[in-house]
Amino acid sequence: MRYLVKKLFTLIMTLFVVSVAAFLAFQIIPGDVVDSILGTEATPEREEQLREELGLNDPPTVRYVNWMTDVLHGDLGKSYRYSKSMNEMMPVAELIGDKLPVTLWLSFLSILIIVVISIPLGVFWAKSRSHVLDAVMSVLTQFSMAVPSFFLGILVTYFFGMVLRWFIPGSYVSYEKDFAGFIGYLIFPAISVAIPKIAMTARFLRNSMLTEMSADYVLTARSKGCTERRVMYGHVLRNALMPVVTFLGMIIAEIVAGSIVVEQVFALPGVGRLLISSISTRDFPVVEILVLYITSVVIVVYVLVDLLYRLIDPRISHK
Amino acid sequence: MKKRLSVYFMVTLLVMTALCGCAGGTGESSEDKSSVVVGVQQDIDSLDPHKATAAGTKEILFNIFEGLVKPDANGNLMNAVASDYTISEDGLVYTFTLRDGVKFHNGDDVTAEDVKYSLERVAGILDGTALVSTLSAAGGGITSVDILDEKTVQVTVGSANTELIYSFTAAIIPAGSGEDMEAQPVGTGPFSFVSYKPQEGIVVKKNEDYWQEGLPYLDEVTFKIMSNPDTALLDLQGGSIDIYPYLTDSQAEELQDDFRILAAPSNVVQALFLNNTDELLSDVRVRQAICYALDKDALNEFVFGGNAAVISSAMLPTLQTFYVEKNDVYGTGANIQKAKELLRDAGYPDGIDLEIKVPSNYEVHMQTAEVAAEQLKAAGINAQITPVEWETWLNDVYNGRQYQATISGITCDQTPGYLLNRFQSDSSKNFINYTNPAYDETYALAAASLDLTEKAGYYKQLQSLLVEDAGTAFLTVPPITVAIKPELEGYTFYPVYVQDMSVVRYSSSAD
Amino acid sequence: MTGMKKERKPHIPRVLRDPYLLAGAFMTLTALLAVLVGLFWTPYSTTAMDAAERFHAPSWRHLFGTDNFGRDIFSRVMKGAGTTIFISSLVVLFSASLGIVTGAVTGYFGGVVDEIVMRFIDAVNGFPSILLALVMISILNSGRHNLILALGIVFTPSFARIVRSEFIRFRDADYISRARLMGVGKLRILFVHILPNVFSTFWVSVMIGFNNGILAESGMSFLGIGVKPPDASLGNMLSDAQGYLMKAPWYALFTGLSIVWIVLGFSLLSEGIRRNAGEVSDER
Amino acid sequence: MNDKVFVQKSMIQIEDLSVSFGSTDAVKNVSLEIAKGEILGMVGESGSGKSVTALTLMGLTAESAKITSGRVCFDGVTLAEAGKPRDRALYREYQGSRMSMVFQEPMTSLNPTQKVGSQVEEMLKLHTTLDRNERRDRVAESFAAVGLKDPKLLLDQYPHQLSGGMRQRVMIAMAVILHPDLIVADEPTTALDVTIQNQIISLLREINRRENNAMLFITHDLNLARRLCHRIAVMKDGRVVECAGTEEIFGAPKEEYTRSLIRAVPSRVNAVPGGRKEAQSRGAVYGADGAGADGRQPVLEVHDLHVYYPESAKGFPGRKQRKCVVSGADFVLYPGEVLGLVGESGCGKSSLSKAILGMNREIKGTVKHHSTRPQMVFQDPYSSLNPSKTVGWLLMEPLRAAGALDKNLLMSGQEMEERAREMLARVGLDERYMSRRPSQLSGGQRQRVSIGQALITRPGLVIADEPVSALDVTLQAQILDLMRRLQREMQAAYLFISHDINVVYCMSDRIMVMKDGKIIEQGETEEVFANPKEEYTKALLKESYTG
Repeated sequence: MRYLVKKLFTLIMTLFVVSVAAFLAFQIIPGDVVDSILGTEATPEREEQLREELGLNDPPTVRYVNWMTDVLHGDLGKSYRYSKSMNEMMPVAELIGDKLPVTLWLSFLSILIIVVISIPLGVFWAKSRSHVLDAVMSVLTQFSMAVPSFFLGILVTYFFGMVLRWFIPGSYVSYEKDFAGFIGYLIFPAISVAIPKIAMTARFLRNSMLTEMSADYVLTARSKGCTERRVMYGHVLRNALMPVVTFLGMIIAEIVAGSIVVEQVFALPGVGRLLISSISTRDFPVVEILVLYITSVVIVVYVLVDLLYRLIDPRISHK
Repeated sequence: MKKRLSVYFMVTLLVMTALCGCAGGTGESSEDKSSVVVGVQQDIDSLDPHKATAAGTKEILFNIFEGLVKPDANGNLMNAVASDYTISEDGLVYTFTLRDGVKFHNGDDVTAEDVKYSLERVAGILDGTALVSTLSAAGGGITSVDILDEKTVQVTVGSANTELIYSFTAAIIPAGSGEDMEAQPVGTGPFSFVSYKPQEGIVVKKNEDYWQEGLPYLDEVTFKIMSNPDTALLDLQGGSIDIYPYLTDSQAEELQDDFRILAAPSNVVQALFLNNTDELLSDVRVRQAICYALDKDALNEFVFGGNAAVISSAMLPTLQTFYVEKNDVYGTGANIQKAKELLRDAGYPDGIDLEIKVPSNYEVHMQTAEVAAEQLKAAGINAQITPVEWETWLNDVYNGRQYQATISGITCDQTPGYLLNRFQSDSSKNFINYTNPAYDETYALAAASLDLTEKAGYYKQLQSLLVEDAGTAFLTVPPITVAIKPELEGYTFYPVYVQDMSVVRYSSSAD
Repeated sequence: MTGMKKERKPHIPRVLRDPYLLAGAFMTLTALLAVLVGLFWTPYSTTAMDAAERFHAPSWRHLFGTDNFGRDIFSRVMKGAGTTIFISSLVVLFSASLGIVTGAVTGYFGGVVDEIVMRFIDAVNGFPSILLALVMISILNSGRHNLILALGIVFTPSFARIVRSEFIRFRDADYISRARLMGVGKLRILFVHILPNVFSTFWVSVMIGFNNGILAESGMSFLGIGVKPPDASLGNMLSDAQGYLMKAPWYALFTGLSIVWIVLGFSLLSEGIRRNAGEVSDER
Repeated sequence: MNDKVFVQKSMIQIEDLSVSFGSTDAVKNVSLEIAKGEILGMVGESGSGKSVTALTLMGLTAESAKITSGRVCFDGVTLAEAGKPRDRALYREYQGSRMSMVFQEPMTSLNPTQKVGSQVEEMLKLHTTLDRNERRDRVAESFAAVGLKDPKLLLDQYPHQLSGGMRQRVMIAMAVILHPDLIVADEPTTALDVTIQNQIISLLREINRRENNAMLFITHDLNLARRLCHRIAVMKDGRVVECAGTEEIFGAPKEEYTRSLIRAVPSRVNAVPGGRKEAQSRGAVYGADGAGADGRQPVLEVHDLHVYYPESAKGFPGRKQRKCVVSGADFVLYPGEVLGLVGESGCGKSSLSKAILGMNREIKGTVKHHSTRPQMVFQDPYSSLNPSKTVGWLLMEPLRAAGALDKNLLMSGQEMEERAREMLARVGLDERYMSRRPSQLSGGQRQRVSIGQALITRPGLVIADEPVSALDVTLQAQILDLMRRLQREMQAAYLFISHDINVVYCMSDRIMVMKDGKIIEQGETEEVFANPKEEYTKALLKESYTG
């Protein structure tokens, strides 16, 4: 429990540092929000009215404090650029709430693909004695880690979309309307997110397996007359999977934080793409909340993985 | 062991293919004959017609809202909510008679109160902030709006201006809907608003009782926001989009075989703007040398595949009555010899360094800049391109005027004076710091004159002045190239580009 | 009785026979060679445009074909690769050294300093690199040096974390306690005693960092921040190529593959070095 | 003693067995027999092929091991033979049920993430058809049979929750549960403390008597083999040098190698405490009460020293709870004297040494040093030298550090190199080693360099914490001689710490006995050994078998 309290405290401190950093960043970056909203044609009075509306006239510190108090009271503020109806701007919470499922489902699918493929691959690779296969596998992993993500996205779109016609590029349909179509389309961005990570996980699992296979207790197990399969799956794999959990944790944190480039290439209205467009349109409230979301996701996932590790590894849980 | 692993693999592969199978199904939108998906590049900046400023947003809202008058396909105005209008002798009083039977999307009839409310809101009479600069009470626009009777509304304006009528295309909205927070967009246009999702798109459906008979043909139109122009091409070929404007020339070439490509001059004037107060560019000979060194024809070929209109001054060629042909002054090809002479006279025998800031989100301007830089190099002008983010461009270049040269485009409406008034010394939009007293006087005369031919004569003088001073190297009016599914007909171009979906229909569908 | 270690066969042939090292070295050398040659000579000018030559498929005259301006893609790749490698090596150099210093200090001394610095590292980790790059661009102006600075800062956390965990591991080793007993100064312990041992694991992360550097630089150019046209960098070339995928697929293919060639070359090389770093004992 | 004569037929036959890994032959033409109920000892230094022979017998050698000659028979059945690939299925019938093995490292020989009970239960699952409850009862019985307290509770414990001794008992319980005909024990007690060692040995002896099974006991410690085995085979470089009854081996060893092995074992019979003979000449220095007769300054004075172990701070700002590991230590150390400190692991010896050297600040009481910068020699040769530096650099570093701190000690690079070469020769290593890295040296050579590095700046005091316990017997003797010689030449005072009472006896002039953080007895080595006052010291002395 005490561990949780400590981690919570670090999370809050980091979030504070990040929010201040993002706020300062927006003070420094050129581009006045009002100009970018009203464009080149607005009347001076309209500019003044908007500036007043958005509270841009108060000094920066006051603006930050107001923003912070609102957030603490649960009001995440309104977007500067996206309108909900004729006169009401889109609340940030609703905007991100609407985008989040896309990124979460994308992450879930890619993590599923990673786990489903890399675990057997890793085991198969660790058990294989032949040097040829070993060399082929490691070159393959190196190769898949060397391909830039957007190039991979293009290749996947080109190959699956144009050549095999398995999916229609750009035919994203929102999860409310047609869930099956939504998932069907999401498979392909998930593949391009997953491919490099499958390679990394498989390699990590293989190395972890090899170290466990050389441990003394394997000899004991064999001396008990265990079959090779029982030694491999009963003892070695169980212990080898534990460090893989932490490794996967890192990868999950990275994916859930929004794979910007893949969302860009597959025109997925996810959190990553929203972050890019909000930064370029100086939509300050949206960016602040997104930055807080990303940082907290990264830290929370690390903490969860750490806790999970403590649970499954008796060496730590049973002090 | 081996057996178990391979089984495991087979299962995962099966699951994957099954999932993809059902993905194929999403393509049904293209078969049914009553809805169309239009690709647009920018997200809309507001659902309020009076507050929307981005050209991309106005294009779409054109289908939902209508003003008292409305532009037609060949650049003139046609009556819309108003069935007729008269302008008093001194040009200060406009009297509009309302058309009967015009209904809002929510079913209410359009009343004089609605018109009065809309016009007063736009002029800033209601809450003191004018939303359309030309109509603002302070700026010589509407001073008062009076309801004569059920069907007629009289508007008095501060100063006579023949071009003011164009501003009455401002949208008419139900009284009070400007303040009500939950109000969905309601107008009188051919399509009514259904839904809008940020970053995804806006959906509109057919307005059954639209006052123009027989229009619109389509039941539903989706304006889909394409995050990345490059991947938009893949989506087009994939079939998830039916119409897509803003194609670059090479993209258009690629789509030749399975799409119909339509092109028409846009209402954007693209130019190499030179900061006249910059220490190097303050010398007119240097500016002229730049104009000579540019090879506009090659530029047109490279970037627009020859479809753009090469221009010499700040006027849309489509406004024939006002346009004067000045391409002969600097020629449309490169005149390196003349350029080098001028530079030598100006004291720069071994050439100059020039930094061109370009908004990086406009592929067209970036490509133009690359070609221009290459051409200027031949004349000893060492041009260096600095891509800047749109926000930075607005802040540093347009408002801040801290730049040496920039390549960008200015979207004009069909009023001839729209572009020329920017070059007055005191105009807030004169970001190239062009000062020429003779120009200011001529502009004042042109604005004041009520007689069309006289006004045209002044405008032509203004254009010649701009060309001589070479304050800006005007380049082209880029074409709008649109890819349309072959089975769609009726797509029409407007001088001020809008996406009029009311006239588009599937060719096979019976009328 | 305790026979000395038996003299080892000369190392050179065994090391050189390692496939990873060979493949990695070959690919890296070809890449570097192309870049070096590119500095002085390229088959065609990298910026000259030629309307007639637009969209030529790869042929003997144009190895990689030509782009939308008729420029020879192979020459631009030679120049672009130079820029990309130059940028990512500086990025790695910057973030590695910053990472070593922060990692060493937090790892060795721990306590409150460690706590605070780690919070900053988490913060930088969560911060979107694009926003950071934008801030850099606004403070300085766009272009290479500040892209290097921005990416450098973004990459420091991963290095700092690795170095920190290594320093924590070595902090209490016997020979370090002995060094303290001898009265060796703190800094000397950090950088003379501990650092060389950390170097072998650190070397691997440097290589990974280098690869990520190339991918990030391409990513940044892809988003329009970084190397300015008409200069070529593999990143912005690939983002342009994306627009002509159907018409000139070779443009995207060859640019993408050259990125993969460089990155794969370096990772194979680093894999080879790491595998042999253990055995190769340099006989003085 | 245990001179039972065995007439029954031999249970295990190893005939002319040779095993090779790639190009190196680990076992060369070994022929051995073990009769039912007989305990055969296999003694030899590490690398003599004893483990490989045992593993080949059990069919557990790595893939790369090839049997190049001979065969292994178990009760008449040929389990493995040269030229024939290993028959896994056949071996599996024997492994666990007919023969089982106990390994050296109790820490790592059990699966760290599985309950101890279920690991033993697995043995029953493989070879019996008992249901779950019956199996758990059998395991509990087996735990009790090997002397483990409250076995039921133990079933659900994890390996890391047990002490080294308990874990070894679990291994033995596992090995015995199916009453196999042969138990192979590969150095089962090497990693354990003396007292626990003795308990394990007597447990094995009792099991052998009770089960009347054959046992193969592998060790590098001749004394241990003497107490347990009926017959002993001495191995060297993969060959059986000599094989005979235990008495015959010790009484009339035929081979020269066997004789040298016996001599190398430090026992009180043929050694004199602290090399007292030479110390006689120094007699004048120590008065009867150990106080410097001529009032010489003691090198180290420790008064009423309490050492606390900073428990990791649980709560964020919570005060650190402190566990007291050493309480009320009081002693004095004179220049040129060797003060021994003996005690079991966990009695606080290392904490005391760390506190004295200021590596642990959490102390109460006073520690006064009169020598400049005392040095330390560590137990593990592998972690005491910086792997990334050369031996020459390591030897010169102390001189560089000293020079940096005290100007008049500053030396030129050339001088330093000279001093380093001289020290290298002193510790008995050849010139060539200057440029070698620690990774290229053997354990013994590394410990020599480590000692050289500690003594090169002629510190007044050197604390040696278990300097030889990680080394082979013969190596131990050499290092101890070296330390004694250097101590006399350099006039350094030693605080010599070890859990092995014989080693301490040979080295120290005065001796301290420590138990649970307290120094319970202190005095001249001869005097303490002659009539120990404390009960615990008596038990310790009894354990370390007389002549």
